Formats: sequence, structure tokens, C-alpha cells
Amino acid sequence: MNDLRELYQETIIDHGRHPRNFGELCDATHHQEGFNPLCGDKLTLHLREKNDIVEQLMFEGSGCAISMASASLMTEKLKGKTKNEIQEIFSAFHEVVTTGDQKNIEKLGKLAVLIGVAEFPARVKCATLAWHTLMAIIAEKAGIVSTEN
Amino acid sequence: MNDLRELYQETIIDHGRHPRNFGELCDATHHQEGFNPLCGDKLTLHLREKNDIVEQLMFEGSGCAISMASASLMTEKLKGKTKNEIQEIFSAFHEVVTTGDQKNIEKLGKLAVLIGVAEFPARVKCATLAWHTLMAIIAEKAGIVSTEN
Amino acid sequence: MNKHDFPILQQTKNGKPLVYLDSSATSQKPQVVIDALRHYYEHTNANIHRGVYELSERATKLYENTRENIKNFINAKKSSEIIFVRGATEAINLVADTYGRINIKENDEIIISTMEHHSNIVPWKLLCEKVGAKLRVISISDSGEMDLDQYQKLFSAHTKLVAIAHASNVLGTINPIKTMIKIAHEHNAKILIDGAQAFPHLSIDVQDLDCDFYVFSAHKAYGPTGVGVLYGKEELLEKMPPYQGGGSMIETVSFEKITYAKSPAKFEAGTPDIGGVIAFNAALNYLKNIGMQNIMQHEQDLLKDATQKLSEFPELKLIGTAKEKLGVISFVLKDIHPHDVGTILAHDNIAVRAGHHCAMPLMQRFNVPAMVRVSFGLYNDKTDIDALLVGLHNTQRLFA
Amino acid sequence: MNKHDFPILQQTKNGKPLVYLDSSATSQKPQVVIDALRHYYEHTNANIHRGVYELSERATKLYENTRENIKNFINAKKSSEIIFVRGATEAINLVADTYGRINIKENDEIIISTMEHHSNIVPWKLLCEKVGAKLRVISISDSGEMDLDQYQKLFSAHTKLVAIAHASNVLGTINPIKTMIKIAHEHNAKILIDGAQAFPHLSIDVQDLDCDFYVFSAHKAYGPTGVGVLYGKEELLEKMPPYQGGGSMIETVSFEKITYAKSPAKFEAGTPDIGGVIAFNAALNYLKNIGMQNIMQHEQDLLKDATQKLSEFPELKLIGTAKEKLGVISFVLKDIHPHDVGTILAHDNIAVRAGHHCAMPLMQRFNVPAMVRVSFGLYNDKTDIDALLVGLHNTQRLFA
Ligand SMILES: Cc1ncc(COP(=O)(O)O)c(C=O)c1O
Ligand SMILES: Cc1ncc(COP(=O)(O)O)c(C=O)c1O
Repeated sequence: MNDLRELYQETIIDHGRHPRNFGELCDATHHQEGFNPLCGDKLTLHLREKNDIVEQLMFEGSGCAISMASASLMTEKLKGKTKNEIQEIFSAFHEVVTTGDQKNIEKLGKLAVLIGVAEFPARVKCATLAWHTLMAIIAEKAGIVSTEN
Repeated sequence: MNDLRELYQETIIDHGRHPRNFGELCDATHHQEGFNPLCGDKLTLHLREKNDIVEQLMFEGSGCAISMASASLMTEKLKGKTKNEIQEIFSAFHEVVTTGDQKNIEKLGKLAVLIGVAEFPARVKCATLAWHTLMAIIAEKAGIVSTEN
Repeated sequence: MNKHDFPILQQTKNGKPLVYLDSSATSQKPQVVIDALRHYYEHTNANIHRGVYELSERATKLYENTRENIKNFINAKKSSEIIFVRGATEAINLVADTYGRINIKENDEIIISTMEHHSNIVPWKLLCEKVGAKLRVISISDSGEMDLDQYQKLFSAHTKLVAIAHASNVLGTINPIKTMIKIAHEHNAKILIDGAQAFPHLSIDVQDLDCDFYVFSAHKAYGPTGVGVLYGKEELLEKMPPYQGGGSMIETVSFEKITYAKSPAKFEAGTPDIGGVIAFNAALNYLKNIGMQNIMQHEQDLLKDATQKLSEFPELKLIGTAKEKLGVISFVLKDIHPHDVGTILAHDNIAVRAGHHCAMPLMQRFNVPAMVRVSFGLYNDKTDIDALLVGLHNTQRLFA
Repeated sequence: MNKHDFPILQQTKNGKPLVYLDSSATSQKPQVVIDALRHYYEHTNANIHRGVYELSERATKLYENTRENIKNFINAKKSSEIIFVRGATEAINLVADTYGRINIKENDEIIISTMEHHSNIVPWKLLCEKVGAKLRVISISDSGEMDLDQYQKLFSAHTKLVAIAHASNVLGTINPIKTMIKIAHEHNAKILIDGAQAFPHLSIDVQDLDCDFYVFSAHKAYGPTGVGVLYGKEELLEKMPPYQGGGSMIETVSFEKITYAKSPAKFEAGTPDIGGVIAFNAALNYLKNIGMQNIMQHEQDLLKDATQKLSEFPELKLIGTAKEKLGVISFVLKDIHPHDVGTILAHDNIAVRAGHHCAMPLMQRFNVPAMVRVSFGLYNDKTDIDALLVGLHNTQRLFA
């Protein structure tokens, strides 16, 4: 069960079960839906932006522990960041969960617990669903985001 | 080359090259086209019937030695026969060329040279094209006869 | 039962044997099938139907032998009623695009059910959009059974076709198709049966059933991928236009006019999966040798054992509890997402499926985003069920 | 060249080795391909794209590796431009039924050529009949070359699509497709290249060619039956509606609304020929290891040798004498029907094809009911040509 514990660290199970920043955001400036058609996970991201800074970030939806924890940790991490900073953290996160490379891991803070995902290729999409959804807002894309796009 | 000689007996090569009863029949009562889509062979059968007797039988077309010889030998054999007799000879012929069974071979006369075809399943359709075309006239079927039908 | 015939089941991961519980997705292949495939390519490989040389004659004969064997296996009247396609999905698309496009018109209606696989939904929906027809949907009960009363009421003068699964790939439900076929015919509708799940596990007699079309995939029935079968009644196939155009399906071609071959050639354009079709015959013979009755009995035993053990499992909810079921069990665990369950079981080399199982409307019906599915093949035994239960306990422990 | 890699070529009949001269119909398979197929079923078999367990992940990865490898092999821009189908025939039908049905309207025109295989005639004819469009046909010269002047003149404001073979399966002619593609684009027409014959024998660079679609079959390129490839430019694929409906090609399904996945998934409904696709990768690697340049050189040598020997053969008429040719030679013998030639050669274990080669309009063009065709694969050598000549002498002797 070693690398399983690696994947399902306490933090993940905790955030998976009790996601932070979960719910609607009344004064959001952006909403975006994300969808993983392979497993049926759905998620909506609400975001309040001001002067290029993401002031507040909340999400709703249901999904596996990995996708819930990733969304929860992401909202914690990115609050108050600029778009550029977010872009940079996303790149670091994406690299860590797809390759397992530790190089940029210090940029991630608590999000580093998701490094175990790299050993489970089928789960990378779970870990990145919330992120792709967020990046769609930042890139101002239209439509629902799908992990298969 | 032994079973090849079996297939391409002198008679077959002779009839293949110089088919008897080849040409049009002015006073024909029936015409029927036959077609083997696998090799492109085409053949038209002309027939004059009177009082249930096939008085005259001619054919036109192009094809391999087997199909030409079979048509040629068939026209020789069946001239003057009744429909019932023709049916019987067809059954015997069909059996011989598909199974190689000698049981009814004496009914065939010169047509017996085609027994070698039984060893060459891909060629059975060549040997039976003229016959199926004839049987279509006898059964009064409409349309072109195809060996694939 | 016969586990030793399947080379893949001999492999282990970290010392743990493969516990393969995903036969509804695809079955594993017995050695005889793998050997048949290899033997074909090593000794017989040639294109069929047009060669005068021996390899081609042999390949053609073997290819047609499979057709003949299938005809006998499902008791079709004629082998020309057996058409080779890529799989159940293509077979349904073929019917929708040929029979459907000719016979289904604006305002006509097609009946399907809530428990259909996407393969038996999307082609009909695409057809409806093309011709302006409508889908009508049979409801299912909480236990996962067809609502036959409502089915009866769905029929109208516009109903042209019914398309339903013989058995559900999620719930396992074996539908009362003989009754449903009779009802369809009483309303002058044709009926297609999606036998993708049923074929590998039940005896099928298409003449007794009297269905108009029956489809299935070889890869779910211990045969190779790339091969599927469409059975259709001769009188329907005769009147259907061709599907794809190309070699083999024609009689004559000129730029002005094309005439088509008869079924099955009419529906088999181009070079088919010759090797796959030939190897599938080995799978059919393998099933015949064991006997479908024995397979059914064995799988029912497993179903009973697993159902009992799982229904006693804490915080587990079974979905699909019909009276007549295949060896397919879906469930959810409280507070643990199916995807997580699948990953954790996979870690113990237990292969189950987690997700929507290509049946999103059914997920909605049971109000879950996903389920865990366990499905049996003839090679499973009770040790597999016990391993599953240990794995589920580990899952709960990890999440405790 | 590499004959020993092909197990089927080691077999003999009455002591005579197999002289396989029918690679245009289907190629033989090297041991590495057969082994890859077997290895897949013995060690990796699982359904792809949806499983969380290791087998399924591995199978998915291997399946996608083939796509990536093909992308590199033909220099496509993206692997999403590579779609797996059953063969060249299905690929052409897919384009006709999706791109064609959306973009080709009444009175529009499609240009094909006299030398097309039925697979590149019938789908267009079917489409024309459905939408009321017209076929225009490029003439060919007596040597079997496209009449480029006439091709230019065929274009009108109504021309929407051109569909031509990269190389002819009967004449061997390698068509000047780069020029023809340019001309099509100058007239704002899209162009599909049927690469069924060319792919196994030439280097292909779809970006350099700038064709809109390129299709081929694995079974003619040393891979298994059941697999083919459609390459399409991304911007075209994006706008095309799906072909078949089913699992994998959707994003969401409800009875009211379905949304589709992006290419390639959009065009790959249902379980594909997973084993075949994976084994095809071994064929691609095999070709890469030998090198397409070396293969081309080898086959050109054989072509030259055989053409010379056959043109000196008494009473033999070559059909197809274009300057640029693949290793494909068709001919007729005076007074001996091709079918008889085929049978007699087969008796010496020499496999050639005799018939209309799924190209009836071309037979008409040369005013013959059928031809004998000899075609080379990378495994042929000069001993095969010598055996053929002995066989042809025997044929004439038998008929003398
Ligand atoms: C009920 C049902 N129908 C159709 C299909 C589609 O089969 P295939 O993917 O082999 O075409 C499946 C496969 O999962 C199925 O379970
Ligand atoms: C030029 C050409 N196009 C298309 C095809 C069709 O290929 P397949 O039968 O593999 O679909 C062939 C096969 O003979 C061919 O030679």
C-alpha cells in the first residue's frame, strides 16, 4: 500500500471529504463549468477578479477525492494571486502531477501532496480538472471545459 | 502438373479455344445474361424452346477456358433435351464439379472432363456460370444471373 | 473454471495475481484464440473472395466457416443473415443508417430504454436528427427492470422501431426480450436487440426470439477486437441499401451505374478483419466445448455468492437488483467516489470499472455521477470475489 | 530482402516455396507483428480509455503510441489528425458521409479518375445519389498516366472535392499528386488521396503534400487486418459531424442532447480493433528500421528486372507502363484468360491475382475483362521473378 498512501495522503482525504471554499460565490465576476467525461465528474468554479487579481475563488461539484482535494487546495493556494502568478503555479503543478519531477515542487506549497498522481496516469485528469477550468476563465474561453478537449 | 492436366484436359483447352455453338441465335425464344463478378466473365445464352424441348442452344461471351468449355460442352449436351432431363443433368453436373464424386458421372458424357474442377474450389463458379444462366431461363427468373447471387 | 486457459490470468503484479472483474468491458482471450490468430498470420494470411491461389481459398473458407458457425450458434436461418462488422456499435449504426434511413421518416418514433449503452442511444439520436423522428424512452424500476406497462403505452401509430439491450452492461438485468419483441411486432414495429452483453453469457436463438436484428461484439465473447456481428432477417437485409461502398459489396461498377451484391457481401465493403473473424471461430468452439449451459450456471453461482457478500458489506449500496441478471454487479460506497475505489482496488491488481459505463442517462436515473462495476467471465471463481472483498475493506480502511 | 522475417514465406507446397506476388491485395506479416499481436492478448488485453487499472492504462498507452507513430511516419501536424478505422475503404466512406454530406450539395461536382479502386468510386457515387451531385472522371493515357490537361479542364465553379489514388493498384502508376493537390486547391476544392497502395512503398509527408485527407490500410503495410487510417487536416476534422455514434465519441449524453468529443475520439465510436492497432505499431517500426528509402530502392530494382523480363516474354502484353511506378505489373497473355493463368501459376505455389482488381472501369478503359497482376512486397527477390517466368512458360505449354 506504499504508493497508494503516497497518492491518498491524509491531506487529500481530508480535503476530499471536507473541501474548502466549497459553495457559491454571490459576487463572482466569472463562472466556469468543467467536466471529465471519462468518469462523469463535474465542477463549477466561481471567481471574483479585481485589477487582475483573483480576490476570491470557490467551487461546487462532485468528484473523486483527487479532484475534490485538488480543487480545494487550488482555491486556497491561488486566492489573492495575479493572473501571471496563477499561470506560473499552474505550469509547476501540471509538471509535477504529469511527470513526478520534484524540480518546481516548492512553488506548490500544500499542493505538493498531489505529486503521487504522477504514478497513476489515469488520475491526472482528476487532479487537473479544476485547474483546466480555471485556466479557461483566465484565457477567457467560452463553453464548458472538458478534460478530453 | 498432374492434377493440372486433370483440370485442363485436352477437351477443355480445345472447347475453351474453339467453343461450339458460339454466336447469336436469330429465332431464339429466350435470352439470358450471366455474370461472374469475381473475375468479370460475362456470357449470354440464347435458347429456342418448343413443346418443352430445348431445340437449340447457343452462347456468346468471353471467359476463362473452364467457363467457355463448360458452356460449349453444355450446349452440345443439352440440345434436344426436355426441361426435366436438363434439370437432372444439371444436378449430376453440379454434384460432380463441386464434390468430385464419380457416382453420377456417366450421365455427363463428355462433360465428365470437368470433374477436375472439384479440386479447385475457386473455379467452380467458372464451370457453373453457363449452367446457372440456363437454369434461370428454365426457372423463368428475371434479371442478370450472377454467380454471387 | 478454465482459468488456466487464459494466459493473461497467469500474470502477477507485486506477487498478486490478476483478479479480472471487467469482462463486460472486454473479455480475456483463451490460448486457443490467440493461437488461431497467430496461426492465421503464420500460415494462411491472404485477402479473401478474389484469389485463385490456395492461401486465398483457405482464408476465404475459414472466414466463411466462422459465419456458418455463428449462424448455427444463434440459430439463424441462413448464413447470409450474418454480417461481419467491427463491433456491436458499428452493427447498430449500420442498421440506423440503412434500414433506418429508408424506413424512418419525419414524426416517426423509435423506442429505446433508460438502461441503454451510448451505442444504442447515439445512433438513434443521430438518425432522429437527420430525419426528424423522435425518441421514446422506456422507464425502469428502482431494481433496474423494464417497465413493461409503460413500454406498451409508448407505442403509437408512428412507432417504427424498438432498440433495446438484451442485458444491461451496468445493472446486469436480463430483459424479457421475447415478450418485448412480441409486443413490438403486435404494433408492427421492428426490433433490434443489442446483445453485446448477453451473447457471451446466454444461449441465443434468434428464430425463437423472432427479433429482426441482433448485434454483438466478438471481443466481449472471448474473441479478438475488431470483429462484431449483425444478424438481420433475410427479408429485411434484402431490401436495405448498402452501408459503406467499396470492394466486395458490388456486382458491377461503371461511372454511370453500380449494382450491388446480395447480403452479406452487400454490407461488407473493403477488406474486413479477416484474421479476427477467423480467430473468433476458435472462441465460438471454445464456448461450445464448455457448453453455454455450464457457463450460465457457473456465472449464476458467482453472481449469487458475490451479491450476498456485497449486500452484507458495510456502507455499500447495490444498484441493479433485478430478478434475472447476468454476472454484473454495480454499486457505490458511501463517501468514497467510484474512481477512488477503482484506483485502490487496481493497486491490489483487482480490475474493476468505475465511471458512467457509457450509460449517462442511467447514471442520472439512479442519481449518481458514477458507479463501481464488477463483471464476471467464465474464468472467474470465488477466490476473485474474496479478493474483491478484501480490496474493498482496504479501501474503506484507507479512507477511514 | 528480409524474407526470413516472414514465417508464411517459409512454407512449401509439394516442395515448392511460396512465391507470394500479391502484396497489393494484402501483405504478409513479419514475425514481429505477429508476436506483438500475441503479446498484446497474452499480457495487456483490456478495453481502452476508461479503465483505472494498469492493464487498461497500458493498453491505452500502446494504442495511442501507434497514433503518435503514424503521425510522425506521415508527418502530420498533430496526432489528433490520425483516426483509426477498419481500412482505406472505411476511411473514404467516413469522409464521404461526414465531410461530404455537409459540404457537397445538389449540382456540386466530385472529380475522381478512371484508375480508381471501387473503394474510391462507390462511396462518391453513393454520395452523389444522396445529394444530387455529379462525378467527373479524369482520363488516363494508354500508358496509364493521368491526363493532367483534362484534369485542369474538369474543374468548374461546382467542383468541391477531388478523390484520387496516390498509386494505382492495377497499373502501378504513381500519380503526380503534389501537382494535382496544388491544382485542386487553386480551384478551391478539397482533395482526398487514396494511399492504400502507396503507403507501404513510399515515404509520405502529408504536410509537404498539403492534401486534405490521406487514407490507407494497415493490412497492406505489413500490419494486421482490421485497421486503417484516415488522416485529415485538423481544421476540417473539427468541423465535420461524427460518423458512427456510440461509446467514446461523446462528451455528454442525455436523451435531449448529445455533445461530441473532439477528433480523433469523435470519429472512433465503440471499441476499436485495439489489438490490431497496437500490433500495427510493430509493422511501422519494422519499416522504419529497414528504411523506406531502402524499401523503395529494392522494389524499384525488382520492378525493373520483372518489367524487362516480362516485356520480352512471347505473347504477353503489359498494361500500365507509366514512368513512375510502384512494384505492380499487370498483363494479359494472348489467348489465355487471366483466370486460367492464375490457376496454373497457383499450382506451382505462385500467388498472383487475376480478375478485375476492383477496378471495373479501368478494365473497360483497356478493353479487357480481366488482367493478371503481379505485385511486390519488401520480401520479394529476383528468385520470385524467375519462378514467375517459369510458371508463365508452363502455362503457355499447357495451352499450346
Ligand atoms: C450493452 C452494450 N451495447 C453496446 C456496446 C458496444 O460494444 P462495442 O464497443 O464492442 O461496439 C457495449 C460495450 O460496452 C455494451 O455493453
Ligand atoms: C487503391 C486502393 N484503394 C483502396 C483499397 C481498399 O483497401 P481496403 O480493402 O483495405 O479497405 C485498395 C485495396 O485493394 C486499393 O488498392
